[in-house]
Amino acid sequence: MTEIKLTLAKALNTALRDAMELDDKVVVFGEDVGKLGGVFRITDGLQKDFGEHRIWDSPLAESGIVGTAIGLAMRGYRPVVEIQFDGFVFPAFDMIISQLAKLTFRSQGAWKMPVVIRIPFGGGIGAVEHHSESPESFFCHIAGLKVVACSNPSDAYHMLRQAIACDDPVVFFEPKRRYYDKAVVDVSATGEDYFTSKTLTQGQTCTIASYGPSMPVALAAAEAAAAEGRSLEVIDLRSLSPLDLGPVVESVKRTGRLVVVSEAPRESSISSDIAARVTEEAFYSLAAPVLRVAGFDTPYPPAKLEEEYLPSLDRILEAVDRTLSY
Amino acid sequence: MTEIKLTLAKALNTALRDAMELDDKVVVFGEDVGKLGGVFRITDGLQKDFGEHRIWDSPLAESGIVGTAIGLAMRGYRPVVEIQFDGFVFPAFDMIISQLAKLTFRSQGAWKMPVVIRIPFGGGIGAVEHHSESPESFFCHIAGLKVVACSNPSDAYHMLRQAIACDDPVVFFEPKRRYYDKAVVDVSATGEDYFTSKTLTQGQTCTIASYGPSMPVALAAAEAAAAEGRSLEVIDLRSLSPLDLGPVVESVKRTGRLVVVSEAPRESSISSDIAARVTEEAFYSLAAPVLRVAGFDTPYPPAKLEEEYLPSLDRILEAVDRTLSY
Amino acid sequence: MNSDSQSTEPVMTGSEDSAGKVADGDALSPGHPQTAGAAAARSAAGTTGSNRPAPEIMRGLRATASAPDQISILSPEGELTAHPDYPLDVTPELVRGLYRDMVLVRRFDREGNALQRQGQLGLWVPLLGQEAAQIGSGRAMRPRDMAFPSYREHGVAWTRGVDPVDILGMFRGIDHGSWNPAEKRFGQYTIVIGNQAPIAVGYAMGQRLDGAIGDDENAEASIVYFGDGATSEGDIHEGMVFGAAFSAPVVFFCQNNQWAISAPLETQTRVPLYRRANAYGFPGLRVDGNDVLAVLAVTKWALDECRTGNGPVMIEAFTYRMDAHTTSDDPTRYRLADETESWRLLDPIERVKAYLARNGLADAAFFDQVQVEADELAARFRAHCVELEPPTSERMFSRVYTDPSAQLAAQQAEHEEYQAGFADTEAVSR
Amino acid sequence: MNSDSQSTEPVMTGSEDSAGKVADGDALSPGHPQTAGAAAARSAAGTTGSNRPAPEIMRGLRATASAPDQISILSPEGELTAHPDYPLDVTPELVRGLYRDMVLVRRFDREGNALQRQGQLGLWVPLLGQEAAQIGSGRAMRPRDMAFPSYREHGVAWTRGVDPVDILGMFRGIDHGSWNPAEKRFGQYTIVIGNQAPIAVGYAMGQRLDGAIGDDENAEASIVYFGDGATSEGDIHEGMVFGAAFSAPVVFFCQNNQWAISAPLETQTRVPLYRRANAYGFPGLRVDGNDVLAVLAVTKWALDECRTGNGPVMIEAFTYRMDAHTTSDDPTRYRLADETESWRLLDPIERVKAYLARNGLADAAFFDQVQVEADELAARFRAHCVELEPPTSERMFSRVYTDPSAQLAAQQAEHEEYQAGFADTEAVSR
Ligand SMILES: Cc1ncc(C[n+]2csc(CCOP(=O)(O)OP(=O)(O)O)c2C)c(N)n1
Ligand SMILES: Cc1ncc(C[n+]2csc(CCOP(=O)(O)OP(=O)(O)O)c2C)c(N)n1
Ligand SMILES: [Mg+2]
Ligand SMILES: [Mg+2]
Repeated sequence: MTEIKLTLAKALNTALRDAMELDDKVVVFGEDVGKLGGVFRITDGLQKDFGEHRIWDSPLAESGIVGTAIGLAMRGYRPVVEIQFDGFVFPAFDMIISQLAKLTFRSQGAWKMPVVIRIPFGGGIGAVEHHSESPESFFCHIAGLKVVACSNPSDAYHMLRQAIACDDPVVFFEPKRRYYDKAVVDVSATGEDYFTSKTLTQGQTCTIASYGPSMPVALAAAEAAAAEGRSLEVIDLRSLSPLDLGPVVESVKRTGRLVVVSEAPRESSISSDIAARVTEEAFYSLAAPVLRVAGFDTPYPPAKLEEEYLPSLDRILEAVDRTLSY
Repeated sequence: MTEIKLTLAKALNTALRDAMELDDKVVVFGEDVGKLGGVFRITDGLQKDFGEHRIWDSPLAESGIVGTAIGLAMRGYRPVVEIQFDGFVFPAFDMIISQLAKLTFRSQGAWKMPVVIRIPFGGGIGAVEHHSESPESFFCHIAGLKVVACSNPSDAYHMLRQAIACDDPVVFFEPKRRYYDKAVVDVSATGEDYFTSKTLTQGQTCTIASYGPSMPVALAAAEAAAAEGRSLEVIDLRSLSPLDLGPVVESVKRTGRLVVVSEAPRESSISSDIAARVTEEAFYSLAAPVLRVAGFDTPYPPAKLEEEYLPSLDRILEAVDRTLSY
Repeated sequence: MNSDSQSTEPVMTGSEDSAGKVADGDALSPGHPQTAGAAAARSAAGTTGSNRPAPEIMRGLRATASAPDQISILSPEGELTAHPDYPLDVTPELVRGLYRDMVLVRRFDREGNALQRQGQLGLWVPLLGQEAAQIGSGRAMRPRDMAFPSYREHGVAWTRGVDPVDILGMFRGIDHGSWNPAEKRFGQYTIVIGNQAPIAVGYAMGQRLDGAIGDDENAEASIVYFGDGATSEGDIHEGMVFGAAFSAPVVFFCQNNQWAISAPLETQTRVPLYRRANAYGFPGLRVDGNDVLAVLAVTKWALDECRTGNGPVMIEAFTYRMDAHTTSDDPTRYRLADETESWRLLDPIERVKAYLARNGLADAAFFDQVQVEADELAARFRAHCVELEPPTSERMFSRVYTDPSAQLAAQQAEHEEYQAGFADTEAVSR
Repeated sequence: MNSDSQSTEPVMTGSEDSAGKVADGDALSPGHPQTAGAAAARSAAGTTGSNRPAPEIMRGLRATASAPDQISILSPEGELTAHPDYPLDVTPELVRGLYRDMVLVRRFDREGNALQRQGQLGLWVPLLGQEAAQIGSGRAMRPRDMAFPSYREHGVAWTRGVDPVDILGMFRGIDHGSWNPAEKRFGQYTIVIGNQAPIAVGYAMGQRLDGAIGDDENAEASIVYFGDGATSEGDIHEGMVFGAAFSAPVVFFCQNNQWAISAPLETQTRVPLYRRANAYGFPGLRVDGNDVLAVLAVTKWALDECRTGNGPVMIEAFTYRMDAHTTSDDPTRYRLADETESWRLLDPIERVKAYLARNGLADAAFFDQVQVEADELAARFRAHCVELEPPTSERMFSRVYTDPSAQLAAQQAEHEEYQAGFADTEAVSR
């Protein structure tokens, strides 16, 4: 056991470092990841230690970034690319959907695509437009991609290691407003599969399924609910696609109620999908419809309104109340 | 009443022509829409009659096409652009999500965006890769866009007219394998709102909600079911976002069962969303979970497999059977 | 093209290259393995004999503002040399006006930084050092011309009559820009790099379709602003392709401030950016971006070219980002103070002041008066900022569509109900 | 750069322009309002005095293959003139081999059309007319070089040892190409225009990172194919930006076949496409794309440049799409038979045949033998096509991920169960 206390940002940095040390085919690039260490410093110090042939600054063009990652993957590399903010992944959307996600299927395995696309995502940092988005649902609708979101330093470390080790493309969402959350991380290999749903608190009243930056909010809601004598079962989904639905269904079969929490707009979202699937699989157990506490179906609002837009402890508890009123 | 028998393709062509005649701010462009009249001939003859200042061939670049449409809209034009095939809209995805969908919100109405993006979509024509996709769910997840899909010549005509008249951006999906379906169209103005759900057949056993190219399949399923003594209530959603859920909920409250039919992959899709919302709004009426008959969560398969991939009459009936077995 | 190196013709088909410069892959992709034997291999392949010109390399380009082919009128020392191709009626009023513009703009820009430091703004994007590029090009526009900015163009906004206080909203997180872009003929800030180029071209195509070009006084043109880093994005390319294809009356105005956050120009390109225009068959020229008179003259010429149907034109304004990328950035991590210091000598305002003073075109009273105005503007800017009220939740749902959708209205109603209920609960305590 | 118009140097910084050509907006944007008074306005603005070079215009370019700056070795009449800059050891074996390649490729290409007409294929994308561009460039590669095609490169596939029958699957709707792209060093067909450019650059960056460049015999390079229409896409631009930034060993090979479906070259560009390279600071050259020897010589040179670390290089092969865009297309709607006829005189195969025959390097027996081989290939191609079995449903779920996901496995199982159940129902009749 090698336990150290790390921020989520530093856990990611450590994961990159460890992966680069282990395998010299791991290369890192994107905008400002070199000398600057990325705008969030996730790649801090790596260029100094590994050199410009392992980690380099790309020209400012996201389709070029993902496209060259694909070519490097064909050549045997394992590129980890950074998209600077959630709102800037869209210039690469075509390259991701038309090529990255489909090449293994198209070539029936002749090409493997061990590419990781790291994306700091979500709101809550008071930023200007395009810097607070939650685009994960788009990627969940694309077959051939793995889509994951970490929520705490330990998962951040292990999930990034697992993503880099994975032979399929992984869109790796990092909860940017949790970068400075600190926790103990055991960086020794565990052999565990981290792309699974993980139950964080046991409960009988209602199940809460969430991921990424909303996890601490969900946990706080569980605590507040406990004070009121209600026990919430909180599940961190971690992998959004493919989604490990088993633990959620199993939980709902016990609690009879589910609230899905996500910052993304709700229409055609991963929250809707979870609601639809859980209803299919646990129809007779549900005492109430699956409710979604999510962003509104609006563009992300100006920052001064984001507290209202983002799922809050109170909105979660209100949804729990609503499920109980059925 | 001006009733004429038209193919769906010709109905669209007529709608464009009528709109261009009515308002000289309506301009049409895209790849090969001029002399060639588009690869599906939807713009056939328009350049000859309206001239190259009303309808022109763009350079081969989709972000450029949508971007220039935005600029022209700012200048008071009402651009109708063609994306040649569903799979080629993604190079314009960033322009659509970051600009087209957000400019009215960003400017709080100072800019209107009367832009129509026409996209022939869906499978069933035996085409090579990227020519059979159903990307509508991506657009439904984007606030600020209207997303509609027509399924028959009459709706094609009127919905395109309504889209062109609309001051908000409309992503207009055309069921390419239904282009040659023929029906009587009343091209006289009706004042009706076509961006609404429309009930096509009444029934008691189960509700079927669908749109675009699957509508004829759903109707055929209803006929087959009728022969077996089951009556299906078939609803053509027409507008996918915003979605006119009222008629669906109302129907489900009577039938107690709903099957959503769509060619798109099911994960994080508009079908999932409908399932989630209907379950919320008609929870006590549902005798079975909402089932989705959709594409699989795979890339669109090689054409020889598409019959298996696409929702078929039998898959719909099988889903109805399943809802009845609850 | 004539090979006189003094010529500053817009480059249509590229310019000659001196034989001495040799391509050096190492300079471009440091750390990537190099072939020691490259030259030898070429020679073995029998191709060395031919005098193929090598590409010009960017190395060292940043350290100097006196790049070849650069158009200038007012030297860093404040000496004026008229340019034969870009005539400008340099009246004292003109120069004093430009001076005032630049001082005022710099002043509120500095105030923006201060407000961010004091927690009044979430972010500020400083323009320090780019005043001449922005004021010169902004003042070249006619009232009916249309400008599409990126996100750093507070100086251009100023020339369009946008009140600086209206820029504050987006940086304070209350809106996405408070000016009316259609009325001011100044688009909203565009944060997703490059998006504004095809949009500007579309607008300019509309100007052309409207017949609003020609020698008529109502003739119009458009100008679109972007940075050196932006040139790598596909959208800038597509904008130029469409601009050329439709002879759109649009000026592509690149403020090459040498950096894209931490990436120096060499990350994006091997050759000067104004050469990009060649590839599309329209004129590209480089102007000293710290020389407000040269920028004004060249941009006027370019807008006139466009306005009379000869668009597009590309201008590269060679300038420097004196401050951090934004208030969130720490440039000490990636660039040397030396470089910044050497550019300080090329300050866009100082040279105008020197010109005015030396030639007796402005006295101390004038300079003092401008300073007073600047301080007043800054005070108003600050006062307005701290008074800005946060928006109500209605703003979140407003104008997502021009006509409200029932679906969204329901979401809004539900949210408002929830908020009301929550207010009740608050009262009795949860 | 020397101004000798005979020079066919790769253009690094643009080439000179004759003063006579004048930009004519009308030619570029027909139908869009023009300003009659444009010249007058410019003159009023006082800028006409300067001798600014006007951009070269594409008008009429299509009608001729003898564009300026075009590198050629074998004339349409079959006369050979060695090129000083692009030496090639023109042995009889070489020329006979290239002839055979082109005849065989054309033969199975014609068979592809026929199979589509007979309903055996859903689509065929003919290469007719582009045999020299494809065989010349394909044969320039070394075995370890890597090629990234668009969707029309059946000739290049042939040179990579891809069995033509393996191209049939995707057009018959049973797979997305049946060759192993990693083994053949020939990527799968890329249908979304432009995507292949950044991918090829990434691969080439990998070649460089691996140290697989230099004068070593294991040194490698990459080549990426795209059309004239494709040059408008952002991805081609980003590919070139990245290629230049990392000195990637990649040849950008543009087959300018004059049309992008119904859009003539003028829709995309005002100036010749090979000039694009200037903008990025690497060599761009135009070769007679119907001259297999010139294409071979130029591509060999370009690949060697890249292989030895001096990449990228851009080549524009000036050729013509003699057939429809695809079997779904009807070119009579947009182009004149005249044009096609005039290009028929420039046929890439006929000139090689003339050269071989006239110089006694091949006899009738040789030509007959090649014809026999071609017919045999076509027969095998056809036989293979009609025998191809449709895939089973397992193919639909296979390799969506390298390791199957539980979620998808469940979907697959459900589907298989459904099918099985359906088979049962079939038996008893629904
Ligand atoms: C599509 C996109 N990618 C990344 C970013 C993040 N970003 C903001 S500014 C910037 C650098 C821009 O540099 P440049 O174009 O030179 O303009 P400057 O900031 O120097 O004025 C980057 C990478 C963005 N805003 N949009
Ligand atoms: C992104 C994208 N947009 C549109 C298309 C449809 N399309 C297929 S081929 C083609 C024309 C391509 O022209 P060019 O690049 O000159 O290549 P050529 O077909 O002439 O070989 C178009 C528009 C596509 N395949 N991909
Ligand atoms: Mg910059
Ligand atoms: Mg072509």
